[in-house]
Amino acid sequence: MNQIPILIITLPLLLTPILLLIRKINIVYALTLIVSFINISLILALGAEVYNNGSIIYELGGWPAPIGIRLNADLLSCYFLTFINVISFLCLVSSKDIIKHQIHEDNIYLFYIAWLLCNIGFSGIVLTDDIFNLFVFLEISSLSSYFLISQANYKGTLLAAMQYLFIGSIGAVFILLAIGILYAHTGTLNMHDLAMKIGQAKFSESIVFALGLLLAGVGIKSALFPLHGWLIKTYAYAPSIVTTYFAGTSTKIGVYILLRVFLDILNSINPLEYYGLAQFILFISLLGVFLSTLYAVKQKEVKKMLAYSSVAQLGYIIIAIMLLIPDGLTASLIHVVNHSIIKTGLFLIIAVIFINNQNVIIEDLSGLGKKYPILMSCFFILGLGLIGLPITSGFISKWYIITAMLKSEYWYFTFIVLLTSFMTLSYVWVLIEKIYFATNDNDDAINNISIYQMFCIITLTVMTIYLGLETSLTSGIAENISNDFYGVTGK
Amino acid sequence: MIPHLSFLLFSIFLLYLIRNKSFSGLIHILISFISFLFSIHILINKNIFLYKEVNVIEVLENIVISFNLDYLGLVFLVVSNGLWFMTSIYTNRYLKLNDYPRHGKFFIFFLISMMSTNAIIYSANLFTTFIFYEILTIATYPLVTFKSDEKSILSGKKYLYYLLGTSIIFLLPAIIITYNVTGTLTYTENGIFSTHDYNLINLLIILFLFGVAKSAVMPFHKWLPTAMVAPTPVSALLHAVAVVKSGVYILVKIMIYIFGLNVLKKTGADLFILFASLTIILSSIIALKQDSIKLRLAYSTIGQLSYIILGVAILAPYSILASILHIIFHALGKITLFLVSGSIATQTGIKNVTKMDGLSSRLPYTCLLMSLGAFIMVGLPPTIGFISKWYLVIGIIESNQLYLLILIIASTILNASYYFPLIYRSYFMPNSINSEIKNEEDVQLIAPVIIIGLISIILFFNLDSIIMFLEENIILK
Amino acid sequence: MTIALLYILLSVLIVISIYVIISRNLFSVIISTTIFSMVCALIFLLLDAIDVSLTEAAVGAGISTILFLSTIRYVDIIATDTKKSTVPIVILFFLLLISISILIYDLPEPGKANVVNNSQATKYYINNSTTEMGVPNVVTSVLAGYRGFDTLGEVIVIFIAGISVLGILRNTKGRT
Amino acid sequence: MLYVLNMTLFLIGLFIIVRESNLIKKVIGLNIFQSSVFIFYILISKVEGGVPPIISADQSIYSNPLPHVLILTAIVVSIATTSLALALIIRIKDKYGTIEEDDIDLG
Amino acid sequence: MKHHTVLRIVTKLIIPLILLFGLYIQFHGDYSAGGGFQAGVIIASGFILYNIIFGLEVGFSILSINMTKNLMAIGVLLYIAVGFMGIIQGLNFLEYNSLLSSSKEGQLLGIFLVELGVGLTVSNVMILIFYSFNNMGEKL
Repeated sequence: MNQIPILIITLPLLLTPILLLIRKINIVYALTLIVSFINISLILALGAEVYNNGSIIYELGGWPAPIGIRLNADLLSCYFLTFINVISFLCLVSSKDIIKHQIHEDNIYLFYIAWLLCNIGFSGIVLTDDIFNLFVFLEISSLSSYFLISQANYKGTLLAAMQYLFIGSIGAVFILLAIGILYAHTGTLNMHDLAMKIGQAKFSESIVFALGLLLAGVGIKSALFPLHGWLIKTYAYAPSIVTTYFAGTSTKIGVYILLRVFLDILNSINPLEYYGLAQFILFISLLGVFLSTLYAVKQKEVKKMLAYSSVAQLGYIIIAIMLLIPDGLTASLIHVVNHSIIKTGLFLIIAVIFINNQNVIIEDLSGLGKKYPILMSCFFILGLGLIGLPITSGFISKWYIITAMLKSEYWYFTFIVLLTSFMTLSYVWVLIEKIYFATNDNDDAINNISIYQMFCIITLTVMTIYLGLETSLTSGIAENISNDFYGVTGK
Repeated sequence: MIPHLSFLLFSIFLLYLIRNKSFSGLIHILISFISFLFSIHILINKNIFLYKEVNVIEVLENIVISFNLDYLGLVFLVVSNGLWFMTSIYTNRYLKLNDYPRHGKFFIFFLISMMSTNAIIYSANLFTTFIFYEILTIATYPLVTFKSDEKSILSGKKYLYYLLGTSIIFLLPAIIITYNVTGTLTYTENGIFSTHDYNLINLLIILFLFGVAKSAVMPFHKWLPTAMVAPTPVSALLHAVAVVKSGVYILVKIMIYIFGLNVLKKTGADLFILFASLTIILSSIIALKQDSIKLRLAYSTIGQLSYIILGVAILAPYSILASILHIIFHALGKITLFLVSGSIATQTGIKNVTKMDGLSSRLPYTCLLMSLGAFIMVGLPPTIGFISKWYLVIGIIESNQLYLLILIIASTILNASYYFPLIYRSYFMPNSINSEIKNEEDVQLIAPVIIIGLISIILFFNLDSIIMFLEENIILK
Repeated sequence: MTIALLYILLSVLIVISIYVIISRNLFSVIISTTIFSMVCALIFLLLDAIDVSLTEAAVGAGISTILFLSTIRYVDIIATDTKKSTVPIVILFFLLLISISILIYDLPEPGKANVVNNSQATKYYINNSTTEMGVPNVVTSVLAGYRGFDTLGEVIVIFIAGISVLGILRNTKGRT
Repeated sequence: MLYVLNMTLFLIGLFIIVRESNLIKKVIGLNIFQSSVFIFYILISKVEGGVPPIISADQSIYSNPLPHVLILTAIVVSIATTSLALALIIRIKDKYGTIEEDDIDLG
Repeated sequence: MKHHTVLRIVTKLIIPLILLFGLYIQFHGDYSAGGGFQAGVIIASGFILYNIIFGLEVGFSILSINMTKNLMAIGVLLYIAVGFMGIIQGLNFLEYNSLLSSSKEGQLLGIFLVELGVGLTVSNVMILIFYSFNNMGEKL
């Protein structure tokens, strides 16, 4: 039996207690890197396998579906696994010099353990086929992320971690109760089984209640407007490398759960069409996109600006999903990856330059164009990607999103989306102008960017351009996935 | 075609490697000259090069970055590259005289913008055009903000917001709608639209007209005057030839090869005509009030561009011929005027019309050229400007939309009334600045302008060949 | 009988939680939480969940009380009243309660949830636990056997809790 | 009807988290919140006339063991969350000098 | 509280019983209520009681912080190792059948080991948390 799916979870898991026994920073760092690299190669192998021979089922303890827990690696899982782990690896590579400044040295090995566990949580969520197991992994990732966030030494850090803990736990409990109700109606926890039984079970109001709870919980996890408050604080006050990591991954996990639960498990009762739920969410997130872009334009702190832009971009993703057509799903999947790469790159650049700044205001960017020419050209390109100009991956996702919206004939909404992307231009350009034209009065010494960090940033930039020109990796797979979801026979 | 582009691409890196003040200008001249040779080469054996589509990369399903050259493109190609060569000589000298810093950077971005202009000319479908349209915008931004003082940064921002904003909000959806309706974006004879859905076509017309803001059709024209803070060569080549002309060029191609004349004939291109005529009149009226020479020229550019659009929108063979001719002629005339104004500013520091009194005594050749350019703009015989206007009138009569004649006449009068003050003051007004009568011309500055002027005069006297060429290759097709 | 007792106990829980709302003295709040846990344990016992009840007793009444008490050593014992306006929230929650009560009305009565309790998995566990595993306590066999992966996750969670508390509380004095 | 009481508990817990300013009381609210869900699970696991799911010869009807297992896991999660939250509270007191959320200003 | 004689005596009497009860819960979990988690908590609370009465220093002398870290790591390792045994023997993760000759024995052993790992981890984590809460990390 193919052991790869379980290895992806258990290999890092096996490492974590060993790291706790070792406690030597350098060894811990090296081992972490090695294992996450092995993980990436495993995931690529799995992806190739799944792409060619269809999804892989792995029964834990050899117990069949409803009795035991099993993993199910399908195309969607591999799609998310790949970019999440790649981003985690890149962040880990460039993390060493940064966290030396931001985290107490005795905590560094704990930090890496928690990082690994958080990533394990993500992988587990994506891979598992058991809805309660999904909750467990959700908690694993959440708890470790509370710890990761709390490790910075900024003014608002502890409060941010605390509030994230409360809101996150509320979301988790919502999901837990929803699972309970679904279980009460179907008597099973396995996703496939549930998907089948929920169709046979007679419609009842409590299922609607469960849907509401699920929506709230997932909305919290994926910072769905207006539940995005935690995201801003978290991104602003977490250790900058953690911000970089979460910007690419954590909210995307929320999106994954949304897709998995609403479009896959509950598909047979197509929940999003109760009382025009989809249109409602669409409208709300459109409002969210508009407002958060507005906030981003008004922001003076760079991290918060990027955080608000993340909320807006997630809004695009949700909008595209809620169109409930295959093109919309394709668009959202493409944008998930592209936005992760772009946003990670931007945050990473900020992180490596401002290693020990409390909060980075726009003025701090003055005159960086001369100090770090290469970094800043990367920043420029990624910024263009965020705006969505041609030959960057952002353009591709925008193309797909607008196509989908036009196909479902939301003319005015399309116009608003275009307007917001123009506003994106305006706030990105404020940064660009600062970088290239403003002269910095305080010429503090250039902190040397290590070759590894350089490598990571350049990799992300190159990815952005590559995915803007050669889209078979993103759109090709995304189209397959959405065709599977909507049962369209492959084109 | 591909060698040409790749040569330009390579030379960008070359320039990047040698950011040396002294001879980067010379290298730039050389590059432009070679590029000019390329275009001439393509012109000479056009049978080999034309209509050979080259696919570079397939980005989305049957959306390909691909290049392909047609006669219309060929004309514009030769014109822009030739003028680029001339301007590069001028530029090199100009930067030295006004001792701007960072020559290397300037030439790099200048080169990038010219490359993307060429790419726009070569591009075989709307998608490719769009990509290089955006690149052109971004590449010209550093040139507009080249002085990097408050004013230039502010106007640079305005420039960017206008061009990128319109392209994001109007052009992109227009392209996507086109793609969704027709399933292709390739420029094809007689257009790609089979539908005659009146609303759809008109919506698209509006979107394209506003989306291609580089063609400076009102109300999205304000970027052009603000872009005048850039050094004169930039205003001359980019904002009188390369950028704005590529905007117009794109619109023309959209009208002919995307909508197709037949579709437009059925649904009518009235919207084009409407906005174009409005722009013509309004811009001339605004130009009257401008005192700064460059601004006056800029507004005149806006008006002239709309002539070209109008010419095509009339949809009569001769009017289309007129607009193609006007692409060439206006380029020649306007670049002359800009370069002249630049050299005036350089040598005497005069930037305003009211200070031009008695300039002819100081800069005789310059003023001669200036009056030549003005004549072309107004369209008086014996200058080529007259020819294009002539054919435009023929086209109007031919498509009996006679009310447009009034427009033409009115605008001609307006043009005259804001161009003649330049000539009048410089020749017949007493010299306010009591400087001794002597010739302060700078040879390197004035030589390329003289050449351009000569070319325009020569052109006037053997037009037949060109018109024949255009007629048999474009109009009668 | 059981049902009636359940009603009483749940009402007791509600009373305790209302007391938690109004009381400002953290110590008494914490002690009342301990009682809360004990009552929960009792409910679980009534509903045949002996393992859960044992756990709730050990955790809720034991460890978490200890943790709370060791925490309030560091903080002021009296909680100041919140500045947030209460009435609108209360009204909102009443509306929520009403709507939820309407929604969940069709859930199966306790003891009659046949869909769940005759489900394939449950039957399998009860029939095969002894034969396959030789473990009479089905909860244990499911916990460590059939759904061992969940338990692994549970261990990881507690592991995270350990390292997190360690890392968060490490030399508090040093970092301000 | 039991479920209604249960949901009342649920909402009271939520209410405490939302409204309270004192962090420790928030944590206690969180505990109540979670406990209500635990009770829900156990409620649906009860089988009429059943006994605790420990197999013995003279018994045939057992309550459903699966929710018990799930709730064991959930209780572990809740205690983990609680301890983490309390640790954070100690640090917050140490850093901001108060554990009243309203009084903490990041100025 | 070192000077409360009564407390000391009673504690000395109680703690062995608590630990014994914990062990019973641990190892008798297969046949009656209880299992690794509950046992871990109970043992931990016994030890914590000891600490409360006799002071942390004594506690540290018995079970140092590093020791607790190691033990909790070992507990997790034990669990994962049992899981990997299945993979090594060509079966699935967490498959106990072939731990011993007969599959039933294997399952029993697997469950026993797993519960042991859980108990070890939980008890040590609880003790570690108690330590951390009560000496504000001077010695952590």
